[in-house]
Amino acid sequence: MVETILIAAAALVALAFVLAMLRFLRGPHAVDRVIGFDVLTIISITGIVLVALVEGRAIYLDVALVYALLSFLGVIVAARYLEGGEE
Amino acid sequence: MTLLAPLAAAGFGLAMIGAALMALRARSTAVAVLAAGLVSLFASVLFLILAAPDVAMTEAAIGSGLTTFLFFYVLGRIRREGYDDD
Amino acid sequence: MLPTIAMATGFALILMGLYGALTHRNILRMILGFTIASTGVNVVLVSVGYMPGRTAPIMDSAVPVADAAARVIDPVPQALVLTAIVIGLGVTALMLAYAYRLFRIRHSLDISKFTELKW
Amino acid sequence: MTGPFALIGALIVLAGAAFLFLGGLGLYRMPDSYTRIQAGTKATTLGTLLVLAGAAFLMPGWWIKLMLILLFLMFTNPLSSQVLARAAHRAGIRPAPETRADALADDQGDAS
Repeated sequence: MVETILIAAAALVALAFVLAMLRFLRGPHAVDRVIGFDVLTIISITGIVLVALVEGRAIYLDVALVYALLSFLGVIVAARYLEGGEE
Repeated sequence: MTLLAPLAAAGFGLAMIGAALMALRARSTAVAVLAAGLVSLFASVLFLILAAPDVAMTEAAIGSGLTTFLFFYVLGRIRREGYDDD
Repeated sequence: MLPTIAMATGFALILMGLYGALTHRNILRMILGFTIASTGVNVVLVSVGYMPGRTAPIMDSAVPVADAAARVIDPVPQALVLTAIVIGLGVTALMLAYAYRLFRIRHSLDISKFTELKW
Repeated sequence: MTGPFALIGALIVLAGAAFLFLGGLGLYRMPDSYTRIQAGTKATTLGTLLVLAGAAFLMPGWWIKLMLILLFLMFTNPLSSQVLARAAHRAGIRPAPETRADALADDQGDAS
């Protein structure tokens, strides 16, 4: 029962991943692509937590922590670069 | 459960190849740098599926965070000195 | 199944990175292609060391030390790749510094403007 | 993955995944950048927080690390969303034609 619900949740997360990836590939402006990048990192953190639940190893959660910290840095740097874009 | 890990690896591999294609074909350099950071990010999840959490941690910190930061730093300095390829 | 998929992805990334490094005129895009190729090499190395049915080589309550040798992946390729990632960052930073110096001299990032080494 | 609260935790994880899917759908279908930021950061933040809470129900021994990730996401996601919206405004992206008010432009008009 629990495993079935978790597989359904993983399928929903995979659908969200595909939609965000499409937005990253299509996005008309660079800011749209940065938004897609941000959403893809958040979805990947959820995927890491699901992998940790399936494998049953607590050490995988540290990867999610580092991932959240550093991808946040990347989004901030990209946004600060695009701010001075067209002037 | 035995089919779940290859499926996830195939999905992330396809996403990595798509992001790498985007990094090669994008017109603007900033978008190409973002796509390369996305390749590193997905590679980190792929390392996690391949049971290497230490490599995944290092790849997420260095490949995605620091490399993107370095590229945008150099891009910002180059733009400040007047170069208008974007 | 899993290491085959990962290895195919890694080789595709190596080829695409080499293509980008060889065909682009912009120096920054060439460095970007080199970065993608290095990520592909790391993926191939980790997938070579993977063994199915085993878990990550970190001892905690889930993997006791007594039966670790039968349940844990060989950590040597992972340590190798860890070093390769860090050295890749150093090489990328050096290449970016050279690209910036070249830009300061010629005010261009096009590789065909730098003709001193042609004959 | 056993325990008295395993089923509740799995249902919470499913609810979080549903919120993530809705966030992705909004990210794909919204008309302009500002509404995409709205859908892509708020809904996905709630979805991730729900998934982390459900994981804490499923594995009660992990709650310290899960709480750390949760606190960190709660601090950083609104910040990145705000920085992105400001970057979109300064990059000169026009909002969708149905937009009525632009408070940031009004403020800057008053200041200068």
